[in-house]
Amino acid sequence: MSQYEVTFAGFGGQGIMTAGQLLSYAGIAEDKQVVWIPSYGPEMRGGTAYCTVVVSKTRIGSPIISNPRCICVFNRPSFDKFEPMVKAGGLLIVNSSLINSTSDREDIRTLYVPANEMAIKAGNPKSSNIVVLGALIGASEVVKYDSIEKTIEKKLGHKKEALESNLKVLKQGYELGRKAMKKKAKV
Amino acid sequence: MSQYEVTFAGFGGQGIMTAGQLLSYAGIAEDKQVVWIPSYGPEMRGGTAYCTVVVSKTRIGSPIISNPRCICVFNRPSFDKFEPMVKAGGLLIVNSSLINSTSDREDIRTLYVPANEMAIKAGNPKSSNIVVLGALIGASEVVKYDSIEKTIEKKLGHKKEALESNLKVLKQGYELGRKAMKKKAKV
Amino acid sequence: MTKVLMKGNEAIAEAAIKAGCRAYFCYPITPQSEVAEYMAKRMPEVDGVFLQGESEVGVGNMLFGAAATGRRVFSTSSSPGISLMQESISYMAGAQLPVVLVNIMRGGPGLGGILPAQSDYFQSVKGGGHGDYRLLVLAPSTIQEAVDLMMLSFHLADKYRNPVMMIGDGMIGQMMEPVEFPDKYEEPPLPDKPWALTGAAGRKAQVVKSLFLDPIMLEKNSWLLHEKYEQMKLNETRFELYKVNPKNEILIISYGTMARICQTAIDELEEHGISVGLFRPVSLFPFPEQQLLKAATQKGVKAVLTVEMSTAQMHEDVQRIVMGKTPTEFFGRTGGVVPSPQEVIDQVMGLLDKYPGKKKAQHSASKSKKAQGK
Amino acid sequence: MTKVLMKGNEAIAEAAIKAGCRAYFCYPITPQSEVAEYMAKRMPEVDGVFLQGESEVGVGNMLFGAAATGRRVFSTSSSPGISLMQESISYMAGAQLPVVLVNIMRGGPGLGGILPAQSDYFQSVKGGGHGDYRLLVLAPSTIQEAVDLMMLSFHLADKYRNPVMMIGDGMIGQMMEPVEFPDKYEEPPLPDKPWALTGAAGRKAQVVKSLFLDPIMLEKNSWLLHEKYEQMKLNETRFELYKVNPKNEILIISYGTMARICQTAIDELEEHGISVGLFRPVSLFPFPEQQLLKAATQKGVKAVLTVEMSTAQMHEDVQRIVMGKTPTEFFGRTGGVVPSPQEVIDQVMGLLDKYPGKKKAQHSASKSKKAQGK
Amino acid sequence: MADNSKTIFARPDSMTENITHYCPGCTHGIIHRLVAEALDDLGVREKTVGVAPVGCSVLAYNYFNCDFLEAPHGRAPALATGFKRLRPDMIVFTYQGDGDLASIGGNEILHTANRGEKVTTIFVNNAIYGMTGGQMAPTTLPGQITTTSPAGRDTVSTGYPLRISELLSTLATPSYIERVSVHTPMNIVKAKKAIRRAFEYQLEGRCFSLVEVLSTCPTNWGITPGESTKWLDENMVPFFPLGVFKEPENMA
Amino acid sequence: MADNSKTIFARPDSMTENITHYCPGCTHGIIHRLVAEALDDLGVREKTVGVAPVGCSVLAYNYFNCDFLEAPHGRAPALATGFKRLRPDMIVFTYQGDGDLASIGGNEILHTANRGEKVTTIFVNNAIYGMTGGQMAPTTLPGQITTTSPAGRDTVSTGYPLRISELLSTLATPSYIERVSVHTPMNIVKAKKAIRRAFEYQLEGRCFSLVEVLSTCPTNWGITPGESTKWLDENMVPFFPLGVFKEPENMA
Amino acid sequence: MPTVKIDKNHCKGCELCVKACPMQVLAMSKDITVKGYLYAKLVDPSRCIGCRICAVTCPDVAIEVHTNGTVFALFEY
Amino acid sequence: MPTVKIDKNHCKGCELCVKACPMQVLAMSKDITVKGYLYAKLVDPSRCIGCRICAVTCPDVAIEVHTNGTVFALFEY
Ligand SMILES: Cc1ncc(C[n+]2csc(CCOP(=O)(O)OP(=O)(O)O)c2C)c(N)n1
Ligand SMILES: Cc1ncc(C[n+]2csc(CCOP(=O)(O)OP(=O)(O)O)c2C)c(N)n1
Ligand code: SF4
Ligand code: SF4
Ligand code: SF4
Ligand code: SF4
Ligand code: SF4
Ligand code: SF4
Ligand SMILES: [Mg+2]
Ligand SMILES: [Mg+2]
Repeated sequence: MSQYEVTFAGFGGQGIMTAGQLLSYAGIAEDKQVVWIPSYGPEMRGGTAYCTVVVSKTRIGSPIISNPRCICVFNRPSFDKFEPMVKAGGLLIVNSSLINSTSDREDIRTLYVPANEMAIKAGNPKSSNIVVLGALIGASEVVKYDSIEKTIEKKLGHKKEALESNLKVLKQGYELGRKAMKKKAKV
Repeated sequence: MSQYEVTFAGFGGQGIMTAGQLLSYAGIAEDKQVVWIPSYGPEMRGGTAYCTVVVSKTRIGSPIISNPRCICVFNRPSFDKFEPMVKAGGLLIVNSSLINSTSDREDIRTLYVPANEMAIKAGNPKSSNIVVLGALIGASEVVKYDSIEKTIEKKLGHKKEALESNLKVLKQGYELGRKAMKKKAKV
Repeated sequence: MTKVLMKGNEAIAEAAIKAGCRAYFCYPITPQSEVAEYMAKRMPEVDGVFLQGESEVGVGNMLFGAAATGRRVFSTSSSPGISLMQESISYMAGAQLPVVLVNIMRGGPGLGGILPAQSDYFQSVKGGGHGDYRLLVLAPSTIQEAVDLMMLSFHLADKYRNPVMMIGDGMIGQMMEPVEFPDKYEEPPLPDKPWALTGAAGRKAQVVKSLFLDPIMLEKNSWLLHEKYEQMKLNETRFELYKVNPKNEILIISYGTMARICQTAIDELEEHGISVGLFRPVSLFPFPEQQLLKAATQKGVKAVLTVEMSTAQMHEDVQRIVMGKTPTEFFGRTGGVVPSPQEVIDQVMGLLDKYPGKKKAQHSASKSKKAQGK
Repeated sequence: MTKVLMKGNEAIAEAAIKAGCRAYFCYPITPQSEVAEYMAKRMPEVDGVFLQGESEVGVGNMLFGAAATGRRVFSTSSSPGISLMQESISYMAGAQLPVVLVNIMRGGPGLGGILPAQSDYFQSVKGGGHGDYRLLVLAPSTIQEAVDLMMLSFHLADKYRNPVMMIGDGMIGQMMEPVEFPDKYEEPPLPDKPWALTGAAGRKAQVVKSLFLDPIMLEKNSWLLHEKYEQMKLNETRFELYKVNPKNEILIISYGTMARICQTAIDELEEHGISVGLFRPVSLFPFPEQQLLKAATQKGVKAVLTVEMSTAQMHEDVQRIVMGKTPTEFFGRTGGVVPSPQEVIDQVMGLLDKYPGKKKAQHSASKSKKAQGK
Repeated sequence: MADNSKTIFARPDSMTENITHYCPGCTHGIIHRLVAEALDDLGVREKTVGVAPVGCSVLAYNYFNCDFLEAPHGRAPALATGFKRLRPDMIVFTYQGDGDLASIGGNEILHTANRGEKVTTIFVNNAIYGMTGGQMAPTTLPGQITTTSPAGRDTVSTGYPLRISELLSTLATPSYIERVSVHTPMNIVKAKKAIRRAFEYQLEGRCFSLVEVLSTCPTNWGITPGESTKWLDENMVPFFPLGVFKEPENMA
Repeated sequence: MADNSKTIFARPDSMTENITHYCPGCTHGIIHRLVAEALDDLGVREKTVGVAPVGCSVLAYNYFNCDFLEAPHGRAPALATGFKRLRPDMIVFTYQGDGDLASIGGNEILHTANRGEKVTTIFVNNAIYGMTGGQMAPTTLPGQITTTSPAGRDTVSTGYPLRISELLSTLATPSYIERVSVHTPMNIVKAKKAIRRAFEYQLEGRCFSLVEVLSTCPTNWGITPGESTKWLDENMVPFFPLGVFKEPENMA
Repeated sequence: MPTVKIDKNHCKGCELCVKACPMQVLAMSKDITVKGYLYAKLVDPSRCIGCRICAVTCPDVAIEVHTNGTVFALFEY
Repeated sequence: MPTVKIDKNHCKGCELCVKACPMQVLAMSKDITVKGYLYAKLVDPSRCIGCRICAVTCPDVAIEVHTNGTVFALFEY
């Protein structure tokens, strides 16, 4: 996998941009090429915000990705907008806490993560983005688990409790992702 | 003579621009092509003002004339600046009332006109420009005497006395110009 | 129609009125202030609007507001003032408003000087403002042509709903020539102006704008403008040929009053048996590309010489169009220096030396030391 | 030197500081406001000047005054704001002041939109202001390159005493990439700045100006500027070749982030056995003319394709330079629409159809309906 | 609802049904409504042209049921001047934010007022640049934190807030100038009256009129809409006192 | 002259020997001298930068013996701001006409004053555009004939003259603002004091300072220099009253 | 009896009306609109006096006030 | 005795000094300068009181005032 692209999409306030940035840092830690690009412009006022991260072993060409390999959607409008855009053979991660739709596409893999519930349970309701990030890494291995863990320690380490719960949900998300992939692999 | 160019040069207030415009109108009256172009820019503040008139039977190319066929200088600085610029074979008319220099050039004709004195004598001290205009026409026939007379009647006719004295000095200037040319022709 | 002797600036003003313009906004600047001064007197006589704005930024935007009424509106300025209007010009082009502007160019950059120059070619022809837009640019060489193009400008602005700019060097503004005005300005029929803001009575409210937050809509607007520019290229190229014929050894390309100086040079060269043609674009955008290419690639033409009062701006277009099929050369003076016919002659003589090919024993038009020394 | 992940706008700001710039003037505008916000925090930390001006007109002129001190000064804006600076830019070029500007371009004309575009090429490269002057224009395609060119900009501005403008589309401002900053910015030695205004102590009083009332002096200044531009052409052309080689069937010319998109397209085309090269000018003025001509006239190249986020601006330069020696074609999206690699692929496929000459049985990269339909 | 039910408050005709793009609690919406009500009351909707600024209200034309012009940032008064000079029979108003009017557009509003153009300006002062993400405005209060005054506005290096109503009231040219606010129902009622009066002066062809309206920006102030009205009351009103500053009768 | 002769009036060191390009009797020349005398008196010539406007005084740098910047029309205050922010140790002044400062440059002077830039502005108000040939200025008096108000300035369509000193005095930011004139010897003496004081405030780093100087333009007013001083006295002074408008101590 | 009608579509949940109502007629919903906002609703309609304060305060013109009888006009509008 | 020195080169003949001198020391010349201006000159030098009014008034700084004794300082300058 020489290049991997992930789009995170949701409402403002769901930690969309942070999720993308954490992934980018983890990519850099692995000495990969990375681009993070946010949506700006009219979308920003429309309710959905998104960002895309490209992680690559080689020089990155286009920072704009029409059909990313993976899209993580955090709310309903994002699901509607982005579900059709996942690259064939790619991965769609759905925050099932807020989205009760499912994808009909047969050319992609889907993963439903009750991110808000898991975050609340872990005592850090704001960490649903980390749950999804964990799941993404579990399901895709776009970066190593280690790398993202170290990144989170470094970037979110200033608040001790928050860090602990973040690492906890990261792990949970990761396991979920890995398991799902194994399952799929069996098919 | 398919094209004739005249530059009038002097201080502001000596009627330089008017002289040029009267000549232009006379040219138009004869159905000729005409361009009048003033100096503007830094010269204006420097004391000398000048304008150039091109009269032609055919379409006029360059409105800017580096070496006009005739130059009429009304004051000393203009004499110094313009005397060298008369085209070889051309004509230099000098207002000898204010300029006591004479030209050394042998490749041009020169005509010294005591314009201010003649104007004062005619009872219209401001008409030195008309004196010179008359002399120019007498010496060059760039336009017909008739044409300039009619032009002056039309353009300066609103003040009766002024008109009379203007026509008077025009004639005087004209005669002077003609006489001088005849004399030269004899040589 | 009788001939009157008029200063270019005043003739331009009168022509605008003749073309039905009843609104003029300005900020004084040499060498075009006489337009404003003339309008200050004339507009009240024809029940028109004359307004001196607080600055060219203000004026450009007054024009914008005024144009939205659907009436013919007008402003004039000179180089630095035109620079200050770039934002509003871009807006008006984006909003598809017909406005007419005149730039009586002076020497730049910066404050520069106030004498004639042609160094705003890039600004007017390529677009000094931001975004994909073009002005329709016309360049007269005589006062009569300034009058004619002035009236035409209002027509073309309406026809294409696009800003039209007439550019002339300071001479166009300052010199006097006899001009004729039509008793009544006749023009081909024009489409209605349903886009004009007249109040939402009996129709839906509407808006004049250049904002399209949706990029798809903005792109649509840009291609729509582009399509208009293509139409202009088909219908509105204007140019003049002077002594262009199969005997030409050199083809000069020059516009505005500079072209007249070249004309004098050409006449003199002809007297010495040297045949030079003049290609004078009258519309600078759209540029008469095909016509230039044709003239430039005539068989005997050894080189094409662009003559501009700038350090080479139109010349880039000439190079683009001639595509190296004939050598392209440049001669220019700038900053308010107006080249004389003799300088042009010298240049031509130099080119005949550089590109021999033909005997030129009879050539002896050059009088300058430089050329004689060769 | 460690890698940090930074937003383009912030990286640009930090790079300026690294290059020794201690004075930044701005007026907020999307999509470059983060530069201002970053500077508002950082400048006080390095004892620098941060000042938000009342407008871009004000800012352009604050820069003018600040540059006259001889120190490194800087401003950033986006398209409409840059239009408002045209007068001051022309003045600074005329007065030979080293200043650095960044234009994070958005869709125009007018208010347009705020998404990425490259439609200010003409304005920056040809000169949106009046008079004979040029900006030195650089166009990065990555954040690292933005950092490097940013620092270089200050050097070049000082070297040539000329305004330097770096232009990037909105992506350059908004995206994050890892960047490295030098611990200390090293640069070749530069001449002193005796022209700087430091007070007439122990020397004659001196003046920084663009006014030359005498046309001879103004012309002299213009040719002096011209001479600098010729020097830039000799010394400062910068470009990058990507997969340019004798097998190329098509040569793409593209700059900025658009070039990266083309790069992705080229990689994909290569997988399908189609060889396409990319010529990416990094300096837009001076344009790498000879180098482009060379690449464009490689033997196998059937056509040259300019790809821009505009309705064709740089393309005019490409046409001028290639001189019809290879067919020149254009593809562009504008107004904030960013073309996808696939669209570029489709264009290339279309050109291979239009200019056959070689077998292309193996070509099957196109996936778009349009291309498939052919 | 019963047949004899009466509507005592509803959306004015001069407003469209469009949902605005404004943030929750942003008082731009109230001010829009007040302008629309004034147009309704005076029956001038069909001969009115609004001029939208660049700022959060750049899309104002989507919300008004009258013709509109969209101006470059700060230049709405110049557009209004141009339009009105050609169509003195129409009603022309500009709607501008504090960045638009008091910063970049300072010269246009000054000269439009000083020439006495017969147009009306609604000046929405929220002490910040809303649309671009919360930069300092000329009206930002001393100590107020914005993205370009991260340590709070420092009056030593950036001066004191600009009081536009006070400033323009010194002009000799007759005009009507009042400052109002919309942070409480009673203030909204007063604001409505002021806005109507401003249009009346124009309708009578008497003078230039400007109503400065103190407004909130919960998003960039970083507080809730409820806190915003309180912040406005406690911080803005003391520095920007409410009231009539100039009537056309009293020449300065 | 005897050996013990003393020079009690001579050209100040801060002025060059150049003959100015000003028209005979134009009081620009007097104002130049007063500025130069102030620089001499305070001994700051060697650390002073003047900013010339576009207007008749565009060539001011030819007449002052200190460093100079030549600004675009109206923007001198912005240049001064940029320069002074980087060199707070230097003295920076702008010299501007009424077209330059009050018309095109209205926003620059307003914000420079409002930010409280530590610079000094000499504002030469001659109620007309001198350099471009006598067009109307924002300070042109009601009824005054100019080339762009050929029937006399009409206050109904162009408003009343702009009083810059009054206008800027309303700003909350501290500043020193005084209006003086140079049409009589006694006024010249007062003007000199005001100009020196303005520079003193800057030298102390206290505030923005502006001295508005009423000045003549015999050429474009179309009367003799002698008549011009009388015209100024009878027409300008009543509308532009002389005096101190603001001191940094008294905050508005 | 005066009635207040809140257009859920226009409501952005700013709570200004809730705070402004002198009679505590209004409160915020527990569920969200399609746009993701909590919205204002009537919790005690019978207390409404038709004073229009809520409507006047609403930045989104989401509130209409109707009556078929007396209202307590706290202000002229 | 106070003396006034007028630099003919700088004088543009505006007559302001002539009008301003309280002692009628100055008058305009009959002849013109190279630039074409009539210029101010001393016609009654002995009356000069060294008050500097002429110099203060001159827009072209064409006037110097010298003294080797008492002057009537009408104002501080
Ligand atoms: C020439 C120009 N400069 C800058 C901008 C960017 N810009 C858009 S809106 C705005 C300021 C908005 O603030 P304000 O006028 O106070 O309105 P608000 O959003 O607060 O209502 C700015 C600086 C622009 N569009 N054009
Ligand atoms: C952008 C721009 N607009 C207009 C001009 C033309 N211009 C030069 S000086 C001037 C006005 C001068 O009047 P003022 O400032 O009152 O100075 P004065 O000559 O009266 O001393 C104008 C409009 C210019 N140089 N630049
Ligand atoms: S950013 Fe501020 S001013 Fe703009 S809509 Fe939101 S709250 Fe209102
Ligand atoms: S035009 Fe007027 S202001 Fe200018 S120098 Fe002459 S008199 Fe003075
Ligand atoms: S009308 Fe008055 S009482 Fe009724 S809900 Fe609204 S604010 Fe409350
Ligand atoms: S004031 Fe309006 S938008 Fe706000 S909560 Fe109430 S109904 Fe909703
Ligand atoms: S110094 Fe006084 S008295 Fe002597 S000439 Fe001058 S004005 Fe007259
Ligand atoms: S005031 Fe000066 S310039 Fe005027 S006449 Fe007297 S000496 Fe000459
Ligand atoms: Mg605001
Ligand atoms: Mg003036």
